[in-house]
Amino acid sequence: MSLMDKLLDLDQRIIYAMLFIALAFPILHPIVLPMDIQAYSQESFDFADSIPDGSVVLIEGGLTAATYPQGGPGLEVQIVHMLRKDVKLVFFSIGTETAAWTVTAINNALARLPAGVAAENGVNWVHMGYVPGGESGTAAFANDIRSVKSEDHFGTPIDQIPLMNDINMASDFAAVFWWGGSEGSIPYGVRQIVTPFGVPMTGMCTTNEVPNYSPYINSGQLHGIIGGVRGSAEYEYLMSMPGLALGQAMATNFGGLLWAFLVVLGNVLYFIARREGGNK
Amino acid sequence: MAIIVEGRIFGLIALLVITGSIVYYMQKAYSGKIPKLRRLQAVDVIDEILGRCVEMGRPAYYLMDTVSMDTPSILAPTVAAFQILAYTARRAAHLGSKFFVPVTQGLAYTIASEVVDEAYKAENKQDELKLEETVMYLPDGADRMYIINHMWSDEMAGAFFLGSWYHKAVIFTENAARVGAMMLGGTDTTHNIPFLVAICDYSLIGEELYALGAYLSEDPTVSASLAGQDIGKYIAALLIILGSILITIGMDIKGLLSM
Amino acid sequence: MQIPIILTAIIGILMIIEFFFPMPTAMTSLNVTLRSFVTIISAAALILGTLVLTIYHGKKVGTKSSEWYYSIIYIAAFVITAGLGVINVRDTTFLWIYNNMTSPIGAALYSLTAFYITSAAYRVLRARNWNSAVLLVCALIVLLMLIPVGAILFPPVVPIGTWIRSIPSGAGFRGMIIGTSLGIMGLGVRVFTGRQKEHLGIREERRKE
Amino acid sequence: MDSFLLGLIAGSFVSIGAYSVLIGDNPLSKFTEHLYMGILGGFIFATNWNYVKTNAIIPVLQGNFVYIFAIILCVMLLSRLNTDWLWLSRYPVAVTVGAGLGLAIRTTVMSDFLGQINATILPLNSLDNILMVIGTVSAAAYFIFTAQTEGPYKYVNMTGRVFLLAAFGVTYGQTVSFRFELVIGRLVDMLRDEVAMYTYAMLLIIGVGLAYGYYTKKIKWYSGR
Repeated sequence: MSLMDKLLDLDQRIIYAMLFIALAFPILHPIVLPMDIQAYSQESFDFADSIPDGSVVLIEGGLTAATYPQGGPGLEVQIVHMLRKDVKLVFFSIGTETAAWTVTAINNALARLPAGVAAENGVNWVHMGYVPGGESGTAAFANDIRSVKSEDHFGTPIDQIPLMNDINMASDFAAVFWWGGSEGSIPYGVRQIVTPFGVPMTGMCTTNEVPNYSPYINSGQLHGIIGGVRGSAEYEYLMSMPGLALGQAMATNFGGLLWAFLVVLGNVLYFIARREGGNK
Repeated sequence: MAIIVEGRIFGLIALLVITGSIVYYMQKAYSGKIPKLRRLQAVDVIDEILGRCVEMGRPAYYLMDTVSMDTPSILAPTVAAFQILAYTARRAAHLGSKFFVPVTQGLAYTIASEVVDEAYKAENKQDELKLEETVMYLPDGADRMYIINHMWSDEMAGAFFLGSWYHKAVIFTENAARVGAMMLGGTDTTHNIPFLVAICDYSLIGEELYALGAYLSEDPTVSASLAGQDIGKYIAALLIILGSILITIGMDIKGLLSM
Repeated sequence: MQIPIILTAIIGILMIIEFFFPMPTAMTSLNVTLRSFVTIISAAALILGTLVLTIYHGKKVGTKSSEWYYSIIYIAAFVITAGLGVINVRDTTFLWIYNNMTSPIGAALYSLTAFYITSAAYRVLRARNWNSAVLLVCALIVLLMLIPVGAILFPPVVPIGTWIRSIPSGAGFRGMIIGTSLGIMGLGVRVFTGRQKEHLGIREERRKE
Repeated sequence: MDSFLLGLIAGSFVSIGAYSVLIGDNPLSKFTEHLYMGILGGFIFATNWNYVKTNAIIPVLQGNFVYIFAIILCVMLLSRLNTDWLWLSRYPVAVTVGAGLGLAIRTTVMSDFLGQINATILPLNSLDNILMVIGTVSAAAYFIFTAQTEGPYKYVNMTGRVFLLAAFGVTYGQTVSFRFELVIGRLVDMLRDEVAMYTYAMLLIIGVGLAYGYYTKKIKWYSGR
């Protein structure tokens, strides 16, 4: 077997090791490069910023352990953003794990809140917790919250929560923020809340899902979207609250460059091998 | 009170026209007029993959990834995957190929085990079937390690990736490719179809996944329904082209469509 | 044998009618109840699944079949977690196990995709013909657009990538989405008319060969 | 040692176990696999039991007898354990499939079929709009099953394929950078200052153990392909 063939059939474990090094290195030795704001992030931020003070907003927390490092910093900053505008927040999640991570986001955000901003559980925000049933569950929740939830995430009966007094369906909200992470659940919100109730919505998804939702953005069903860690980093930047997302955005540089290098290398070798094969 | 909910009139018309034409073609097939369909390569690939597994004496995996029975957008591809499973399991029983169907959701698990059980019964090979080893429930998430580990230790030779595929698409297909399996992949999820198309030997895109179940059916009325679906595509093309021409000359029909 | 098929059709058509026609409230609340039934049934099915899996591992230990010692780990982990959770789902130890064991493994497994995506790219993303060249070039441009440093190294990737992402890619996916929606409708008709019933485990009797 | 730090260390250890699957099937990955499956199984069992209890059993005990039907359907499912009663489990399946397909159809016709058509109706006054229309129509037409790939349709099919592949390429590229973010997120936790020491130590021990196993052929080494 020639060197060329060996390189073309490179043992996959060598590639894995290279990738580990490329991604771990920038974390241990951070390097910050300049960046510009993407249009979708700006649109989403402007939409959130335009929500009238004092209104009530519905937030789906769909981040998991895997997606929290990307979306979490953005969600935390958004909670701070909203509470500073005196916007009331109603959270819910369509997964059990994501419901727990939503609590983490709320706690982290409250810790970062400037002094003097009201953030009382039950008055300024409430977490309705896990709503099972995926899209059917979302539909049921949007039609009649009390039909699926009798208590919030922490076990407080819904009738004892002041914020929930006048709220029982999707049309009671001024907007929806759908932090879908990688759930692929943004269409649930579009189909079960935006289409039937006409409530405007924006959201967050992982970078890979952005193109799937661009049709919804073009048709006006979604007001921009926060895409992955870079979207979060941009929200942090727009709020002037730099955090974890900005650092990670830089580490993707190295992984991306390695990937591009490998693809180019694979093709160059492939063409050389094909030419040699053709000469034989 | 309006008879039809506002904003959904055209939706209802579209639904009635499309389902109507599907039923029409099925009726026509019932009286013997069967539309001529383009050959779908995947139909032959199933036998090819299973045959290869028999030859090498190694198992074939039938993977469906996310099989939620309560989320409509996942349920549809899941039902389609079950239809193909019914055929594939039967061919596996017929050819004598080892077969493995891990399922990550309880309800879907009960269905899959019944489908496979019936397939083996149909071929009179119940005694060759160890149902609890062939169809296995694995908690969603934990199936990733189980399947990767077993792909290597079983040295599986064939794999089907059909259903609603999410991030596991690239994990399983790349491992299967490295193990040396022959693969058929197909899904309707837009974000993971690229991996199935790029990595698998044969792939089904979007609607083809739904069509394959109909192709495999021996009931001619079922495959005839595909001709009805084609009417929908003609309608879509017509509406888009006509609408765009009209809007260019100043007539907006968008309001009509969202009536 | 016909009853489940008829039941499927009735419930399905009910869901569709409710959407298009204004319904008396009694009807809507019936649908709401039915939907909550579905969530309860799927929860019960998951309980069943874990039980079957545990029985399987129990048998493996009982018969000492190959690699049975791993099954002990499974059973121990299952019994401890399930036990703590059944006593109290808000138990702190239960949640600790979840947050610190399950979540990291889940995240690590999810992130395995990064490695496989890279090794797959090296192996299959080769310009073998025009079709694969299209896929390869689009992937490369979009990746460079997305990594923050890409715009600095090759400034044109941002406008080109944005264009590819919104126009050709948008058009391709729209076509695919339209096709898929027709596929779902076709499937619905076939299932509701009882022509395809494999999902109920009912086998088709007429077969060629 | 507080439970938070302990959690991070445990998380780091199980992550190494999960990543070890990259080498191929090995004892550490098998161990992690069974541990994970057990915990997750237990978690699923407990949360769903709790859900059934609060949403079906308690309402019945409180006098809301409608939910008795839900419980009956659930018990029917358990009949799966006995093959003679298998047919019973078809009823809950029929209910979920009927409801699910009905919901899917009613929404797909609105947002996916008409919604996408409506969004593609564009004035043909720019190259972008013309391409959008051609691309969408040809990609949809790619799936026409009754047309043979010959004559004029052959070119429509080819055009549709190019647009679909462009879409797939974009998603591939887009996914790559996102997956890196996932690894980075995990590495950030594993390499935190207070955990890094433990991570390195565990890596060393596991590395030596596996190397010994492979060297003495006690663990099977799968050759790369």
